[in-house]
Amino acid sequence: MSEWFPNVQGLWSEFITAFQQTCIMLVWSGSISFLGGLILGIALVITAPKGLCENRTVHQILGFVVNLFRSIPFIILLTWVMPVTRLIMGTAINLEGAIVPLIFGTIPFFSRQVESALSSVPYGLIEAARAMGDSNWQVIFRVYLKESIAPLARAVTITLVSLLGLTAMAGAVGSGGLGDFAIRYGHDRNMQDITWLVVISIVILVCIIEVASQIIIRRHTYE
Amino acid sequence: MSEWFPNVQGLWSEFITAFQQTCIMLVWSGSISFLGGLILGIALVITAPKGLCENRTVHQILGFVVNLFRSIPFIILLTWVMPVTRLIMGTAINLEGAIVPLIFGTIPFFSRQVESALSSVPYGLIEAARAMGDSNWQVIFRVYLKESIAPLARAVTITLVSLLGLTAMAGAVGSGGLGDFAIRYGHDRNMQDITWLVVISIVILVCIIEVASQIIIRRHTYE
Amino acid sequence: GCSSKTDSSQNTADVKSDEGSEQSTIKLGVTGAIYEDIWQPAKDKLADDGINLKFVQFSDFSTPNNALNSGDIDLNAFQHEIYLNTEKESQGYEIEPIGYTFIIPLNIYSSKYKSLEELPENAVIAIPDDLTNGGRALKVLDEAGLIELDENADFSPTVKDIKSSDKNIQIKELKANTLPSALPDVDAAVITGNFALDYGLKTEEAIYKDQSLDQPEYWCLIAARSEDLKDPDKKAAYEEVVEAFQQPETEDVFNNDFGGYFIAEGWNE
Amino acid sequence: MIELQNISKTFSTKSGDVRALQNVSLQIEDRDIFGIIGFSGAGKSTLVRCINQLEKPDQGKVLINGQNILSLKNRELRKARKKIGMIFQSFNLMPSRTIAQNVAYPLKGSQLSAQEKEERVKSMLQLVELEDKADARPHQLSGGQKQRAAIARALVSHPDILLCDEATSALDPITTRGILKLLRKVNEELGITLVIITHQMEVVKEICRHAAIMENGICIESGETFDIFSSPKHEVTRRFLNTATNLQKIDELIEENAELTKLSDDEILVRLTFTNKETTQPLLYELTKRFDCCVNIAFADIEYVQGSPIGGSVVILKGDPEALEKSLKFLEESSIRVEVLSHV
Amino acid sequence: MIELQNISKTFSTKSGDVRALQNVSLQIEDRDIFGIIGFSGAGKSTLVRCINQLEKPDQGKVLINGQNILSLKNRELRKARKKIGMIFQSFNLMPSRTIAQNVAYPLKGSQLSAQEKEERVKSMLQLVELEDKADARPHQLSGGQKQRAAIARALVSHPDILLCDEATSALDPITTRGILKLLRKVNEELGITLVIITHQMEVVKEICRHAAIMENGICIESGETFDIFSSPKHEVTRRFLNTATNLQKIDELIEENAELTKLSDDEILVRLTFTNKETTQPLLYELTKRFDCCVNIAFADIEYVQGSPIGGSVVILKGDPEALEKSLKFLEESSIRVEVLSHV
Ligand SMILES: Nc1ncnc2c1ncn2[C@@H]1O[C@H](COP(=O)(O)OP(=O)(O)OP(=O)(O)O)[C@@H](O)[C@H]1O
Ligand SMILES: Nc1ncnc2c1ncn2[C@@H]1O[C@H](COP(=O)(O)OP(=O)(O)OP(=O)(O)O)[C@@H](O)[C@H]1O
Ligand SMILES: [Mg+2]
Ligand SMILES: [Mg+2]
Repeated sequence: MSEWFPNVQGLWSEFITAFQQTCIMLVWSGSISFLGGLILGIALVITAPKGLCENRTVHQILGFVVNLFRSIPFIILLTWVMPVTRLIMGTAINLEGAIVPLIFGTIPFFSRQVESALSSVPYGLIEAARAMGDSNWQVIFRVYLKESIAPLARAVTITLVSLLGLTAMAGAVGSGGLGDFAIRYGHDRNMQDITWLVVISIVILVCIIEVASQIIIRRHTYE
Repeated sequence: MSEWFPNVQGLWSEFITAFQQTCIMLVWSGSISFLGGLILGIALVITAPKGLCENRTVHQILGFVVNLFRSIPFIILLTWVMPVTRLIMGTAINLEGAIVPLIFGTIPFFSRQVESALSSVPYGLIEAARAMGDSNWQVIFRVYLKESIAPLARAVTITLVSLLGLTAMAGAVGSGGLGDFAIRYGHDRNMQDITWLVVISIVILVCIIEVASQIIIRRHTYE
Repeated sequence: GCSSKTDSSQNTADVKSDEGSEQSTIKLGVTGAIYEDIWQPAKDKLADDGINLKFVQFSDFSTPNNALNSGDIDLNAFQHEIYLNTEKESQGYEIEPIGYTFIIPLNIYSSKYKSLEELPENAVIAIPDDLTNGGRALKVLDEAGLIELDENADFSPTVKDIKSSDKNIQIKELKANTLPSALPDVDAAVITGNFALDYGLKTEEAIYKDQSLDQPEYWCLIAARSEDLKDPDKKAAYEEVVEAFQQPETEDVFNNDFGGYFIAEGWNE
Repeated sequence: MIELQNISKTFSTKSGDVRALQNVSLQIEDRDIFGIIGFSGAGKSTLVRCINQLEKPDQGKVLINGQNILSLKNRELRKARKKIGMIFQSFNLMPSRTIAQNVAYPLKGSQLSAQEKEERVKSMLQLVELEDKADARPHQLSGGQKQRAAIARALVSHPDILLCDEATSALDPITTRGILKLLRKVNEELGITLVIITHQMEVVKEICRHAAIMENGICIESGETFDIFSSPKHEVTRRFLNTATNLQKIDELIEENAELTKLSDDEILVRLTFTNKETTQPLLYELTKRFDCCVNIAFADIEYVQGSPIGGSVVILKGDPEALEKSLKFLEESSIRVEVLSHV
Repeated sequence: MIELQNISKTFSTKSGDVRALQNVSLQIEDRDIFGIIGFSGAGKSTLVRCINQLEKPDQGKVLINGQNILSLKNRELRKARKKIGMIFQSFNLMPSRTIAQNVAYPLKGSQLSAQEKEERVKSMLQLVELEDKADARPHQLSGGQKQRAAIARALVSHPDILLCDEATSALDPITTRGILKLLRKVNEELGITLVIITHQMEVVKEICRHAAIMENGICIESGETFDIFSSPKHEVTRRFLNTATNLQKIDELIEENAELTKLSDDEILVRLTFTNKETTQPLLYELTKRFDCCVNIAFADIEYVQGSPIGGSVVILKGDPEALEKSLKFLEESSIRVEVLSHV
């Protein structure tokens, strides 16, 4: 063990901390982005041409905002949202400081994924729901969301993994986390064993996410 | 102009270069990743349970490889693939050096998107094609790909924008590009006008991509 | 021969090295836009001598050495000796310094307090999270009497090497280029001079000024591949580069454009 | 009452405009069972989709109980729709829900208690004989089972109006009968107005009180089913009704010069069709009795609808020329349509 | 020849196993037109899908021209499938292709030149009367138009075998006739074997030479269509056939105690059904002539199939008791099934 992983022993407790930090970032910014992205994605879909509340202007504005935020390199976004972060979290550094920019970085991405997932719901089902007198809200919850659980699960998976990638960059504001740990020790100090340790643990995280999503997808695929 | 953008004039030619570099990275790694991701995505779909060439082992191995590569923080990936890059491109730095890691970073991402897009093709169509005696290849090209042009266009858009984000990090190996330009001048040197210039030009790029994909999507949405 | 001195030599950007023996390109790896400014006088001078100095920008500290060792670039100039040695040791690179460039002071800044004494108990002080500057920042803190480092620590100490601190100082490691933006979130920060400069922090505002500018281990240097140095032609060319940098015009740039944040050191060694 | 006034609808496509509905006007009384028949592509589905506003007509008004549904606010429209059930031609069941959940779908937000809802769903499933598929998903059902689930879903909320777009096309005839009985029952007991698009003439005959025939986006004929069946005004209508009897088959046989149509000298082939409600005399008996004319039935399709015969027969009359002549004359006087198809 | 030997298929679902096919054996001759009828959910679609291997049976063999299709390599299976056309119950047209492209789909890789293909597609579209929809996409078509496009697609490659899963269910009766004519034509001229699942008894009567009846995954009866229609062995079969005639309606009327069934003293209500091919005498004429019995037809559904009458009638016989008795006796001797439904 210590032969193959010479540096691990000394850094074990830091590794554990990093792991926890990653989990915290994932959970917090993941769940908030989930909500935000879902709302934004739904808004994109229903305001689209032929959508439930077709509205060209709103659709284009939303689309532009999403594109704008997706266009800002994450490192720059990290600094740009600092004032907002401070306002919300009291500080712009540490874990707390990382969550806001992570959310800003993830919501636009996830909303596009949601848009894509919801677009796969057959139009006939929307029509059926409307014919049965469903309100737009009901169509959203009872048809759009319910019928696209499988593609949504895929979207969540892709987004979580991308978020994991962003957390590595959030190290810039001192959030810690696995990615940052790997960069600082494994990469910058060339401790290959640390890099491997981190990559393996991220792979495990990713595989857990993937397996969970596969289960959901299989349960919600009907054909 | 020079009042609002005091630094732009002096850096205009570098900005142009950075823009070109970004375009080159986008085009090259984009198109290669497109092919690679498409192939990998198709492989994921057809080897999945109930797929055309159902094969649990291959599916899981492919899935794992994709997860593995998605799990490596991009900065680390950049260094890790350097030997491969040198083998292929002769050098591991500059634009040439960036393209290989960008491809490695993008293919797994895009392949998941492709998997998701192809999964939206109704099973009945696959069945119909098989009943008409189509070979697996034909089913892939004539049904899976043809019937999922709209979701594939969405996937390509999302991937291109993510790739644009990665190119900002590829600056680590001296690739240049808009993102790196913005970080070097706008962020590190606190030249806000440069950051804005870059963000605006990336937004324009993103919007062009988005509009093109919207056109394709609208043309290929049938309901 | 002579004809190449007309148009093409003026255009320094894209001249290829195979255009006669007098015209050669030297690729210099650097990490940040600022280097292009401070190297500009040297670049001009070298151009007159038929050497095209080409900058390769890296945004990460570990790639320039990797690229140099493998021959992707000819020289790099971004690190100090401690970092170079660590890298050589861990990666087995065969590269060595051929001349010093400058040192950037690491001063302590604060947006909340006017002096070190005002720093409260449990004060949070941010330092750069990279190896190059992080260790040096700790030494600056040690020097300032805020912490005490283990004497047995490496030349590049880490947070673990802090033995004690008067005020139970909390160290926060952030990416060097985000430190100025994060200053409001901490009690104080050790900020690399170039970033301090660009974010409008003046030397005078520092609550503590870096005193260790005379330690050669922290002087930034120009590095070359050991193998290249065995080739007399190359060695001569590289020495010309060092010489071109170590000229008064460069110092003018330091003083005029960078308000004393770059200090020429070791030019005579 | 549902009133469609001058409804027009045109679809623009790349290869030109498709005028799916052209100035269609219809009145459907409360508690009526109204059939819509017509060629494939005639615009039947589009017309019915205008009633619940799934399709916005380019022109015209849709009045339901005097209220123009086209001018309703969203909220009111939703309320109106809750009172209009619909069975889609393509079923449109929700793939993610079980059959029971699909059937329960329209009950969301109703006043019923959870238990009442459950019971309602259960009884609906029983009515369409799908109790054993309650927990299956739509993709596990056969075509006809899906259709029955769609029927159950449309009926479960006891709507005032039920729009059926080929609601029995995927069902076997026995199940169809059952469903028709069910529809008639809900019509009679709950007073639901039924609008039924169908290709099955039996269905129209069986349950529709009124009917309309469409061709190329135009409503070419409408009225009481009996009137339409007994005396169709339009050529297309006639062709449709003919498919429901076998009396037209003889034409084909004649064309093919089949055995049956090879007559001897003293025979003629005659098609007799009832045209009004009054004919109840035993006609063929009279022929034999009065004129000693031998009657052999080749095809017959006679049915008593509300006490009157409808349909007719193709018969071979045999006898001496005089008897035949008299027979024909007698038949013509009995307000029966007589067509002499062939004689030597 | 298609031979299905002891095919079984069970679907496992959460709420238990569904035994969709149980030991079904069938033989379908080359160039035959074979009808499959049965209740919704009886397993008809599943059975037909076993023929081209879209469904893998759990047990049994599918032999096509003696070759077990279940043991074919992928490549051979594809080749075999190219010779088997299929019309799906749910059409399965490709949404991204125009109708012409959909129809041209199976021609990919065939020996035909581009021009020949185009002509073939064009002529198929003409046959199903969709020339004007050539450039439309499936979602722009009405239900029946989609079905016709699916028919054109299945026929365009001139397969050896055509599997039709309710190929005319969404079509109006006139178009259905046209399609049936077309199917009979391809059967006769191109020698295509047709396997037709249908709920429309007219379709079976019209074109099927052989038929099978399914119930609950079991094939309960099969044989020549005429035999099945004239003398159904199984109760379910009988019920199915009854739906195709109106002779059973009288039972309902009797139940309801309708006007028609209120007989006077000298009347009896009788149902007469032809049971074999030989009966060609003018029976009713004889009754009147011989026994002076007045015959009034209440319902009739008589058809000549291959020169023999099939179907029957419900008649009211009127006369003195003796005449009635003799009449009944006479009828019974004429190998006609006689059921006295009611007399006072
Ligand atoms: N979305 C659409 N875009 C273009 N044309 C359409 C669209 N929907 C329907 N049509 C056309 O309008 C006409 C009427 O269609 P409709 O579905 O009302 O026919 P239908 O009478 O219901 O036919 P069927 O009996 O085959 O279901 C058809 O010619 C059809 O092709
Ligand atoms: N994928 C499936 N999973 C579970 N059960 C299924 C599946 N497919 C079919 N079944 C069941 O198998 C039985 C036979 O289905 P099949 O589709 O063959 O019926 P069918 O005779 O074609 O009926 P219809 O006339 O209604 O189309 C039905 O009870 C159906 O619910
Ligand atoms: Mg229709
Ligand atoms: Mg079926």
